[in-house]
Amino acid sequence: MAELTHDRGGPRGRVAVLKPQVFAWVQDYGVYAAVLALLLFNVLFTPHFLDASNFRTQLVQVTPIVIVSLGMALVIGTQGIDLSVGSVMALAAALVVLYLGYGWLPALVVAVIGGAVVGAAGGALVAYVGVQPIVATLALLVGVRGLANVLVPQLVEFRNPDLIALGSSSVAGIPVIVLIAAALTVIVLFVVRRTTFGRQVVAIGGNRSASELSGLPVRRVLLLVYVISGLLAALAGVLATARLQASDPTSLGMFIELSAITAVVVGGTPLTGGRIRVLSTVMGALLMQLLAATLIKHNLPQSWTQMVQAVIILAAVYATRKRETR
Amino acid sequence: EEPQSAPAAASSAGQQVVETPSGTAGPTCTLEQFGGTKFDLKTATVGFSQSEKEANPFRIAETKSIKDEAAKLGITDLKVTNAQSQFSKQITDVQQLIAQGVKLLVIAPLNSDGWEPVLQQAAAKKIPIITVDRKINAKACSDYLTFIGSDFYEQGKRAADRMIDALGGKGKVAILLGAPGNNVTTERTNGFKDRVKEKAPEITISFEQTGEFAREKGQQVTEQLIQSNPDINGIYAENDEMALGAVTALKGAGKEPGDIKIVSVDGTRSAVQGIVDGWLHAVIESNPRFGPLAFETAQKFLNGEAIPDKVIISDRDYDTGNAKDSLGEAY
Amino acid sequence: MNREQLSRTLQQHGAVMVLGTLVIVGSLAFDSFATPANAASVVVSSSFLAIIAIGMTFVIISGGIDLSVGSLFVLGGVLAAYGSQYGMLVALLLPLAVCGVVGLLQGLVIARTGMAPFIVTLAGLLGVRGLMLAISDEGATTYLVKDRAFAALGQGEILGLSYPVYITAVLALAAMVLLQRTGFGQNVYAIGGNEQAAALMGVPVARTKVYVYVMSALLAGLAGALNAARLSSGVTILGIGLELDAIAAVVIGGTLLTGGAGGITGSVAGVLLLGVIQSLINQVGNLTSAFQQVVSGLFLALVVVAQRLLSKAQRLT
Amino acid sequence: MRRTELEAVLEARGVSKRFPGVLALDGVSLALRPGEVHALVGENGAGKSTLIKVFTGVYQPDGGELRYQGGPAAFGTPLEAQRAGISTIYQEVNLVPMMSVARNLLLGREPRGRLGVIDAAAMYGEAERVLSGYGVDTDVRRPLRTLGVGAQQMVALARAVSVDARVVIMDEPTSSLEPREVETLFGVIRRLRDSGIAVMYVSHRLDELYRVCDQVTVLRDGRLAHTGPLAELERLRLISLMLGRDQNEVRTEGLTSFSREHAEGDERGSGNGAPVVEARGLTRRHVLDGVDVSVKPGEVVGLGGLLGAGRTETAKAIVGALPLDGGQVLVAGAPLRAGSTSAAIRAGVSLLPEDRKAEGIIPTLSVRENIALAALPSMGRAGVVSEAKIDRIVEIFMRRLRIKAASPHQLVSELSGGNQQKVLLARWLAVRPKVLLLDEPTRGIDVGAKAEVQALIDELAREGLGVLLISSDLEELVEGADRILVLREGAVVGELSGDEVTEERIMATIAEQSDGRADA
Ligand SMILES: Nc1ncnc2c1ncn2[C@@H]1O[C@H](COP(=O)(O)OP(=O)(O)OP(=O)(O)O)[C@@H](O)[C@H]1O
Ligand SMILES: Nc1ncnc2c1ncn2[C@@H]1O[C@H](COP(=O)(O)OP(=O)(O)OP(=O)(O)O)[C@@H](O)[C@H]1O
Ligand SMILES: [Mg+2]
Ligand SMILES: [Mg+2]
Repeated sequence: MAELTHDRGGPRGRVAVLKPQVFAWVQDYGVYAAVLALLLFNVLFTPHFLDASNFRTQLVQVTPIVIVSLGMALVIGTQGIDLSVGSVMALAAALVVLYLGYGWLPALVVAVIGGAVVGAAGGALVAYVGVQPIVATLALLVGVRGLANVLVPQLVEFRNPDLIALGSSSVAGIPVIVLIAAALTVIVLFVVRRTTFGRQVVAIGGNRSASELSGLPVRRVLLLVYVISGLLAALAGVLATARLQASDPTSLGMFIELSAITAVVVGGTPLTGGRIRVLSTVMGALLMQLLAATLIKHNLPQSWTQMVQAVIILAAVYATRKRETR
Repeated sequence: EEPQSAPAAASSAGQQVVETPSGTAGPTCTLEQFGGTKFDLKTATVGFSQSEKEANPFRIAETKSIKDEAAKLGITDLKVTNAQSQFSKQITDVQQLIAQGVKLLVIAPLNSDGWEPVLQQAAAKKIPIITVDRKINAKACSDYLTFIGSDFYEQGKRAADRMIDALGGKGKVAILLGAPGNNVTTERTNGFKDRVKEKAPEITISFEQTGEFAREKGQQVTEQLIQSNPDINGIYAENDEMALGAVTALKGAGKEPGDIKIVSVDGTRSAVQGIVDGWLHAVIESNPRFGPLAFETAQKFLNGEAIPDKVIISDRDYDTGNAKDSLGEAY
Repeated sequence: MNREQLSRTLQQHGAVMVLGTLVIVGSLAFDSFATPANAASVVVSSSFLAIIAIGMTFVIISGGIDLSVGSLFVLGGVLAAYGSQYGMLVALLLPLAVCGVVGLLQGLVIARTGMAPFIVTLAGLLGVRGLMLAISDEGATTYLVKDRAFAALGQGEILGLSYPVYITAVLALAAMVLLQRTGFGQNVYAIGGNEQAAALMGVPVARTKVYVYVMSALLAGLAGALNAARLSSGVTILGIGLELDAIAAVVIGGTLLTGGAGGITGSVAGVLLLGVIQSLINQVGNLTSAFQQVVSGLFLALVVVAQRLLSKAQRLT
Repeated sequence: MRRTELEAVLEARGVSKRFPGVLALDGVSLALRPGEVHALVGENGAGKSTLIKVFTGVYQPDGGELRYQGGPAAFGTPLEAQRAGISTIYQEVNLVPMMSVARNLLLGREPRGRLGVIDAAAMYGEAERVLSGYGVDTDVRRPLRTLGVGAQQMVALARAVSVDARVVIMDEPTSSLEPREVETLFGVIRRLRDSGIAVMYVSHRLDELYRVCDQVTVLRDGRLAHTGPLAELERLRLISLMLGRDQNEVRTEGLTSFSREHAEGDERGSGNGAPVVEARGLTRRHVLDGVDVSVKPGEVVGLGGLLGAGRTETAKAIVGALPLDGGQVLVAGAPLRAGSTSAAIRAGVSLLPEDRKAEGIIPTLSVRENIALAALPSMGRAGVVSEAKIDRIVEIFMRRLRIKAASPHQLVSELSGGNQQKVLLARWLAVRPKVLLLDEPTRGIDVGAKAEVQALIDELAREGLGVLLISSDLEELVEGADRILVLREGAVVGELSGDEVTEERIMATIAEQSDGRADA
């Protein structure tokens, strides 16, 4: 393709000005820069920040948000939104302890299937009934958390060593759940970049009626996207439960949908769909995690924490926003 | 392996014990003073408005206690609403209970202020209101009947005593705060801080962050905390869930039981077990079993007897000395 | 009325019809449901959400979204209660001024930088709640309403309904006229329908957007102030998740989240629907909290599906 | 000619505009005088729309100067330009689809009643009155999107002209209009000119230019190629200026491809063999009334008719994009699953849609992704796409259709209208269809490209592809089609083939039927 560019564009096709490029770079990689800046601040001003265990803590804590955000990025790519992820995490937490008697793996499978079913319900409402994604998944947000609480009315501690190990053991010093999140990131990246499905997702988000006329299986793709989101959320719920060593359907995943959406958007994926940035989404989640950690470590009161978060979110998105050509 | 869930309280054990009426007799209230009319509790519609989801041991035990006692007394028409932690919803819930013709209201308020519209409506219909576990800021015996519950400020003070005790009067302490804006958070914090200032000026409170009364948040905040403040000596958690989250965090960081002294409030079974295991130092109880006392008070009132304007229950505390034996009584 | 007009009417009034059905079913099922007292409690408690939903309707029709309303609601209440010690006027103007400024900032950022409204107002949600915590000593201080006249604004009654209901009705009517019968309203629809085209057609896009967010913030602040008057205090734990309720009400009311279509009547019906669902659950009176959530989730799904099917004849999204 | 001595009302002096990767305008100067109709022509991507947008404040120029009414001008927004008296019809219909026709027409100047509130009844009355002057008779309360593209264009036109303007700019206003509508438009333009208003007129239809324009400015690759009176400019010379090629070269290469093929006689496979696609009794209430269409391999079937006759609907119904009340589509004798475009595409039937912006391009994706979109299932294995395969296809089609883009990775939304259309054609050719339904395939395409597309259609037909050609350009229809079906009000009212295929016969068939109906 490179050759094509040259012989086609001619002298006029290659007018590259430096300044716009810098802007473009900031727009594309602003979130990386922000993460670096925050790291630098912490290295300078936060005691004990450079300990290996500190990085482990941050990575472990961000894992559920990263996993949920991956699914959210796909959904947002189709111009949708999935508010039900937090409740799906809760449902997964409930299912995993209910079926723990059969061993951790069957329990995990049941939990993930549960998540997929919820995703399918939301996806069906969106794709086949034509309900707007925000309300369809809002109904699930309310109902599924209730369902989780019906199944497991209160926090349940468990002693299953395998599940506990899943949450707390490490391989080569890297926690297992972090490795899982990394693997999922790679898979989603592959799906988005290299598969037909990934292309279809962004095409549908970019222009639904054009996609329909181009013969794309629009409804099926939409359904599948929500199923994947539910599936990933359920997995996140199981991992969070393993780490907590207790199933807490009441508060697990509360408001995580907002964190996930923030991570996706801070990473530069537009809410208007048609574009998905996987790695930047992970960076967005890391940014929000580091920010929260910084504010906690410096013991800011809640009021300040929230105001600072507001400002940083605005600044990060401002840097990565799409500029109008004028 | 069997998941171990905390079973609900055995019905007779751990019953609430009243602290005040025998001692300092405050102002009292009679049916006549209140201006109501007598009715039969058994056949009347009784409303109970719960504030939070029955999803933590305290709320579960509380709702269960009210329902069980009502059943025991033969009250057939008990209507229960749940505000799901939304204060506006609780106001509406109670108003709708009134609209359904309840004769007696038992309310577990989510917040102490902001009850004006409910109080007005109830007063117009002369419906007696008993508030449990949290106070309503209004006039007893006219706006509402009476309050039954613990003294949260006192709980904070007692937690401080335990902490001072554990640290020998000096050290660095972190507080895991409850949900911001919540009366319980405020009072448990103030009680703790006031007491520490008064009795152990050498203890510094170097860290206070909200864990929103949830185990996971407690764990996350503690992980950050012990990273950046490895020299912390004690953690005061404003409820058991956050304390248990802190325990998980400490375990994950390779700490041993007792390295960091944890004191918390509530008295759930898991927390008492935590004392037995050596992870928690002490737990101040906050007893949720309001059913018997609430209906007893109501019955007395209807019988024309004078009842106190507030019934403060005496909460016990758990420590290594009594934890093992008291496990059965914890909720 | 031809088929097309009929389906358009259904689309616009689907929520009203679902509401009617639900009320009828509710009255048949429960004796104490259709009583004046219960109806009053639904209407009164819905009025605050309705005020917010009116503002949200404008925002959503313009193609945006406002997540900050829940925080503005609680901030408005706290400020009103605080201001009430200086009298009625301050109690009303202080929250309106502060919330108006917040709305103005949000509107300016959205209109001038082209950042997604979702994110800007999400920052607003966080920032405004932080501000509220800052002025209330991390939520520990609850200011009480001292001014009698101001309290009466929230508590006074005519015909068994308190003043906020009438205020809401007036606001809703004014909003309808504004939306349907003024140039501003037309501009809001045009921006939501096709922003680029609207700009080329000479619509002052930026200014209209700013107005819309200011309006939404003002209404949220007003609702908060009226609620503080009703409760006689500036309760600090209010408004969490309120933005989702408002959005749900507006969308159930038939307004398209993608902008360009919708109306006030639907939003008000949507708010009442949410209120009626809650009331029906309370009528049952012995569901556990978990089941209550399941039921309200199912109800919500049912309502949106019904609303959607009613309007399906008219292919929109 | 008559008024060249007058001072320019709107003027560009050495204006430049740069987009990332492209210099869209390079020192262009143009003067527009009162009472003249000024044609702006050039190939796709020459910079015509960009120049217009610079004039009207949509873009800010990077260099040069704009002058309006004798003074320097800098419009920050379209609103400012509009307020100053410059009224514009943009290339893509730029109205608000979900708002009613009346509100679109009168947005910003609705009739007011008491209290300054909009008077709805007066608004609808006014809208009906204005639109009937443009031959659009419709319920003005309907959402605009329920109208066909042509009718929408007329609304946009009516909107732009009915304001009090000194300058009216029209960017390809006739690209989706019928001959009848074009006449209406020309009437309007002449009225404007006679009242001293300056009109700038962009079109790829050269005959139109010679009919209404006085002056012409030719752009090529963002630079000024020529400006002067149009009448003095021979048609062939104009084309050579646009293409930047020698006049003789243009002459020998020829411009229309259809006509030559026809002259050589029908050697295409028309007439023999079974129909590859056959639609029977397509019916949808108020829209289609038992339409039968069949296309044989190698045959080009034209669909004629006035605006709103149901041509677009017929095409959509065939590919299953329009729910039907009755009727059936057979591909090679086997019935097609109703309501599924992907089934149709798999069976070899594809539709190039009429509304490029709403139903064609995916604006967030690159040229490359847009081309590959429909062919994706065949571009890889087990759901994993083969980038190499895509690159190959994309390169072939970008070259064959001469798509002008900075690179295959440029966003398709940044291409000029004509090049977007070529991208869509490439998308459909990449799936190797048996039958291609083309709805206004040359709309907004420049002379050069138009010829290429037409040649392509011919070539494809010769290779055995069946084509259903919908075009509002009667000449194109007549030259391109072997057989023409004439539609009116959703029904086939006539079929012309062989020698009957002439513009006169088509017009007559439409008129005949109208008269017949009028009598009944
Ligand atoms: N927003 C944009 N971003 C980047 N490039 C653009 C943008 N708009 C136009 N261009 C480029 O500028 C050049 C001129 O485009 P323009 O739309 O003015 O062409 P045009 O003469 O109107 O063509 P057509 O006849 O096809 O409409 C093209 O190369 C196009 O790709
Ligand atoms: N001049 C008009 N006045 C009113 N309504 C019109 C007009 N033209 C089209 N419409 C409406 O648009 C609808 C769609 O027409 P359709 O697009 O099928 O027509 P078409 O034959 O493809 O013409 P074109 O594509 O050139 O607009 C018609 O059903 C009709 O209701
Ligand atoms: Mg153009
Ligand atoms: Mg058409």
